[in-house]
Amino acid sequence: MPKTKIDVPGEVHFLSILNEYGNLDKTLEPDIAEDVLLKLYHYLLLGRRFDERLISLQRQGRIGTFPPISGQEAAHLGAVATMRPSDWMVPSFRETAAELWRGRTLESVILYNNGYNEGVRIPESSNDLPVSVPVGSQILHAVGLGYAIKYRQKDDVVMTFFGDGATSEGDFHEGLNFAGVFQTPVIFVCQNNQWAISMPRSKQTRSKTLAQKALSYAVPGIQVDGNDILAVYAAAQEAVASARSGEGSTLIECVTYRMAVHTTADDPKRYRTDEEVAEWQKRDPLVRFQKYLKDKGLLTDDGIEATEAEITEKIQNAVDSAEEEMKSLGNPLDMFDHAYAELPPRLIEQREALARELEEIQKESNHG
Amino acid sequence: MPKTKIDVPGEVHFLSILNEYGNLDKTLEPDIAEDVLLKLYHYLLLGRRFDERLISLQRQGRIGTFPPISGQEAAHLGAVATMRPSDWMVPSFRETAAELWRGRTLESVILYNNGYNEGVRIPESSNDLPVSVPVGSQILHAVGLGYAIKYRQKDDVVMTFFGDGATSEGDFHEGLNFAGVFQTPVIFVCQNNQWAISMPRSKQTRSKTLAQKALSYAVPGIQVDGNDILAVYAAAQEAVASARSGEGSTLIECVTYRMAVHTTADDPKRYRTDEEVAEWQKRDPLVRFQKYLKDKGLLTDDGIEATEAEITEKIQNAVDSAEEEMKSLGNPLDMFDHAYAELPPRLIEQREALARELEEIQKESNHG
Amino acid sequence: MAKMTMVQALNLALSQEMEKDDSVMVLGEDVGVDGGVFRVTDGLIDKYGDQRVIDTPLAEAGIVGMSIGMAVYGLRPVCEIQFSGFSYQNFHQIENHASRLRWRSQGRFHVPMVLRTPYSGGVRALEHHSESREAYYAHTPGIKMVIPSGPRNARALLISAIRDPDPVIFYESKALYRAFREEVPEEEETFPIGTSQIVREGTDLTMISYGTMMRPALEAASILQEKDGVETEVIDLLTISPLDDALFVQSVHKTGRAVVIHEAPGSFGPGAEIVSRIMEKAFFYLEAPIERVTGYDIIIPLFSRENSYIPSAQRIVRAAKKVLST
Amino acid sequence: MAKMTMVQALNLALSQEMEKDDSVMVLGEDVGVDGGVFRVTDGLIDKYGDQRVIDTPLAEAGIVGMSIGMAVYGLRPVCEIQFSGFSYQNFHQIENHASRLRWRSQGRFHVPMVLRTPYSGGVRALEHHSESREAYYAHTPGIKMVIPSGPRNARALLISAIRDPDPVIFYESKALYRAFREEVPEEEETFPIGTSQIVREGTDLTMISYGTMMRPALEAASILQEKDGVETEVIDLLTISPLDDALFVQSVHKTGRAVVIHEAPGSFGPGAEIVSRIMEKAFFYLEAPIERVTGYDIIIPLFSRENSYIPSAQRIVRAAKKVLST
Ligand SMILES: Cc1ncc(C[n+]2csc(CCOP(=O)(O)OP(=O)(O)O)c2C)c(N)n1
Ligand SMILES: Cc1ncc(C[n+]2csc(CCOP(=O)(O)OP(=O)(O)O)c2C)c(N)n1
Ligand SMILES: [Mg+2]
Ligand SMILES: [Mg+2]
Repeated sequence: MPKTKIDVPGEVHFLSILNEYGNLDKTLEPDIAEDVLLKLYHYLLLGRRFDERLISLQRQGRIGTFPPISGQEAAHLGAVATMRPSDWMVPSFRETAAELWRGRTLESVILYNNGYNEGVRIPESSNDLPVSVPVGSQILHAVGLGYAIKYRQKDDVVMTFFGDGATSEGDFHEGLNFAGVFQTPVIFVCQNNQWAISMPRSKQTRSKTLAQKALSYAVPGIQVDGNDILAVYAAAQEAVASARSGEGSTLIECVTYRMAVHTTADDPKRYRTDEEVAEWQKRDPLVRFQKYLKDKGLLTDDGIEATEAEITEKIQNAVDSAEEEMKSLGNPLDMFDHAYAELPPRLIEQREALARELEEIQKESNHG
Repeated sequence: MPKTKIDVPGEVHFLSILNEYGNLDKTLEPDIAEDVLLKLYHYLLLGRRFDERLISLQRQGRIGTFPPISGQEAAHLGAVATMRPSDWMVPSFRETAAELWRGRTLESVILYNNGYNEGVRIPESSNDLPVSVPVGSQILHAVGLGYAIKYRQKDDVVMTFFGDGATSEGDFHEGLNFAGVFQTPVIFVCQNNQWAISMPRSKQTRSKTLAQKALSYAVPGIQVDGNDILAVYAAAQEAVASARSGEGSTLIECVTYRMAVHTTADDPKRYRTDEEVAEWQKRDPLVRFQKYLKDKGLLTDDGIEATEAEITEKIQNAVDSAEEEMKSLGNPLDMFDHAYAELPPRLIEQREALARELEEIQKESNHG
Repeated sequence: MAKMTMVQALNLALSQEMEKDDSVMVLGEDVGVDGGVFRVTDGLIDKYGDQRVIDTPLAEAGIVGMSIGMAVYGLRPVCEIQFSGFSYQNFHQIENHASRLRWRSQGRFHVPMVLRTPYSGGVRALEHHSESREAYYAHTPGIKMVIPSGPRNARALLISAIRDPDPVIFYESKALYRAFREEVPEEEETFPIGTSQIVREGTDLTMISYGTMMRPALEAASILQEKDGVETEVIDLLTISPLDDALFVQSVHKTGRAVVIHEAPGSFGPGAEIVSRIMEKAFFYLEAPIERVTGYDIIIPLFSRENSYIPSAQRIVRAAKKVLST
Repeated sequence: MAKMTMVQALNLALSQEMEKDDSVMVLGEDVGVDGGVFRVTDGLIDKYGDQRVIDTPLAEAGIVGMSIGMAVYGLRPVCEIQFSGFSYQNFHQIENHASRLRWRSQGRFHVPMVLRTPYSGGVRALEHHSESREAYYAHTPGIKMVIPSGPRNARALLISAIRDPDPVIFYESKALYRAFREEVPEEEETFPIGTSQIVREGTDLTMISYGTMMRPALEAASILQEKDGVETEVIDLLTISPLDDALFVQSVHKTGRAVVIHEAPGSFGPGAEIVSRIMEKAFFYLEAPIERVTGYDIIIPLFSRENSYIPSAQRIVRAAKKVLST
């Protein structure tokens, strides 16, 4: 049946700068200062090594279940590297390298992963929200922050992260729509790591890309090679600039891969093949960027070794100091902290009851 | 920054057959049997006149608040007219003419609008869900029904209705995505009547059309002139055929207008101009279709008068019999019906307590 | 002082707080141009502009999630959910975030937002427009649940809620919106959240209620006095959570008998907690089992039968007599 | 008979019901290929195919809304919400529809669905993975709320829930999933929803609990007997709503003393209703105020401190002694 075609505005592009063979498209190479490039390398490697160490700590029972990031370091680091400290980061739970870049300490990650709330002590100077486990829910907070920034006529921006699975949640839809309507300075970064636990990207939605979903909200959408830190950086830089200058939001889909388990409680062998993982390992963002820096003459084998050594020490120190700190965190009464600005009477009663109980246990064990 | 353009599949078209001046695009004219055309006319007019009568009943305090449909009759009638009785209709709350077409009685509408549950007595033979007030929530039920039909290898389809405002709800997004993923035989009909209470379509989303939102889910989307019953019919017919043959869902955006109040509790003067309403009155779906039928020689002025008379009587009879029926619906104990398949002990206690209370009141009033 | 309906008093509270503090924002469906479907936000958009009085798209999780972000930034959003029956669409944002961002960030962030929403029946409303579900919120750690009972306390409590550093769910009784007028002083008045009030003194029986049910409760108290000379002490909770048990426990120490009244379904309702607190703190003073007068454990019926569902003064009197006769 | 964990017993129930009735369907996140994150649905996709064991996109309202539609059609969907902490995303579908479609359609349609979801702490889980919010559902008219306490009753109750004509929220204790094994007969076994059970007889004190807390409750009962010769009657509710008050009321008639135990926050928690029913139906038998031993009114802490939050046998013993000494 013949009909009039409607011109739907918006196009979706794919951006790749440094491909999986380490080949660079010179024409697209972003202009990043050398110290920033080296800092990016440091945090890429830190993210990877810290992940490995956390997995071993978890296997030893020294921390609890956690979601590794290996393979996705470039997708989130490249994005946050374009932000100022006063900008806001609204994370999901798989952006550890980005959080470290933004100033979160390794100790705090360890504490949190070992079930201590103290792991989410956020310094007054930081504008980063704590990790958010309920998938997609944080997206709306980013929009609220963006609205507030705009209302206060500040030029800060907000960057929020989520996975491919999160795009199926209602909150994603409501958030993107609000961002379109209110033209908030929010950058939506989707780490499409191909899997939502056992659900492959292809079954999460029939849409060809996730980036194109932005068009439903008249928000620009772009898909980038998420294992190419230069492409991620370039796309984010453009989105941040656009948001900062009052032109609203962008959705960036970073095509990447979760190389490790979903969390340490997960067994990926149940749903994906070793071949698939091996295929993606060839596209490792770290290897690629290392080659780039070497080609550029910014990094030598010695330099790599020195960075590795520095990072090993940094991690070891963090593990030591976190485990030291945990010894002093034993007081169960602290669970009543931060429930409300002021503890209501019933909670005072409950806290006192627990205090008495703890005292009695203490007495009993003294006499026992 | 140069990037590779991604070919996003799917186009969005606009369909109009009988334009607002009553001019027909002969090449697109759907092939509808004469008796169906006349039946459509009957229900268009019934919808309009019943609405008018309900408004007057409401003003007289004989029913409660309700949402009129005037102006939107074609948008929902044209759609359901393409379905079989065994197909499923999952309504929102502004499709009264379609419900009547599908077999709901005028009495039941009156009872429901006057606060009697008995107004949602649905015959065993009917596959229509009751109206759904929580905006957008019913969309997901349609998808579940569609999944079940497919699982049972039946060739029935499901048609669900919602407004422009509903497209902002998370349930819309989750429903369309599920429909895309599971390829369910569901036709999503959005009655874009330009307003969600006081919120104009332009502020509900920055998207140019609502139809294009379907592309995010790899579902075909089409926009039609919702005041053109031939266009609505043609688009729905194609969508129904496609769903019935196993090709999944379609989103149809019917561009229409709510000519009356949102509900009888609403005052549209607060948010829209008389000029806007007048502008849309010119595009009245009823006038247009009447002209079409006259041009076709199917309807004469006498025929119109006869239909009016028939409808007036039908409505009057319904009002009379509904008001008669209400007299016998006074028993408060009936509120416990249909809470569960079997009344649990606590509800039996509560029901008995109310029964005793009613008895006592009875006694007191006998003695008072 | 002017005589105001609750709608007007709430409007006054919002307007005065917005005037005084530019971090106070109003958002929701139809709150701007339309002034809210009950007109509580009427005229605010003219006074404070559409940046501060925000007509949002139709998405409750969006409204609440956005409010959380605004509150984290340091604003004081007052969002409206058009009817409490549609606040389950945003329930995860309350449960997963609003209630616990202070705790989740170890005090770095907090969520000074208010969620206003009309509750309860009695106004011949549509399906899903008459529910009372304060128990959900009262059971949720990290939030406060407030229900005023008249124009003056509604105005004072709303100001306190806006200034509260933690999230407050603010239920407004549709049945009371325009039911009566009260003197409401022009000058600012607050009322401490977490504090209940004796609204009628008595020695024979304690009645505990809140919101819409205060009127039938007080009516029942009058009937009991007039017909039977019973002196009823009537307590208006005002805040459901944190629950001010001190006042009603003290009252029961004196009267030894109590009736708890609410419109929400009885089972697992707010009344159960009140009964339990009395059990815990005044058991040995009790002369008779406490009676609960509540909605039944069913969906509140469509409006033609809602009057038989909603506790009436007569039903309360009957329960009181039962308590008194034991 | 085979010795099974609760995970295995639940899997058996699902598999046998699917075998017997092709209208039984399983859907949710990761329930198919992965077999569920706790493996409750392990292997079902191989036996019954991906049309009946449906891996859904990541959207809880989608899962529950779709289940409602399937149930209306006449199927018997058993959906899984991966953790109860993410069931608020679908709360509106339960509140607005699942609970009331029977009523809303005057009996023409009904919603025979089961929503399975793991609840409670004690397994060193992540944030938002350890909550207990059965009170929300217990207070919601039109649904049933079931919580088994061991492999055998879990299996029997799940079968009954699947066959139930009304929607059932089925909370599964993560802490009990693999905590112990029980003999579970191969042949079909059901257990009537709405019925509680005496699991230990006694004359001095009644303990009422369910789910995860049955183990510390029973342990406390043993300690009390061994150390103090106290004979405790322990009741396992199994169904929270509709609440079977007859059994515990009868028990309190005999013992005159009661302790109610749950992991959910105390205030406005399920225990309050139990206390209130006893107040209503056994007041004159009570010799001491009932004690509630519950989680505190805060978010359950991250796992390093959760053991101090979750009621322990010791805490229950202490409460029991208080009740016994009055
Ligand atoms: C609302 C919600 N539902 C379910 C879960 C359980 N869950 C945790 S992560 C996850 C998959 C997330 O997939 P994706 O968004 O792609 O992020 P990824 O884990 O791949 O980084 C699920 C289902 C959750 N945390 N929140
Ligand atoms: C979830 C939900 N939120 C809010 C409302 C209150 N409400 C009823 S109709 C309506 C506007 C609906 O707009 P639209 O979807 O365009 O449908 P229309 O009324 O125009 O037919 C609103 C906000 C509701 N019924 N349900
Ligand atoms: Mg993923
Ligand atoms: Mg509309």
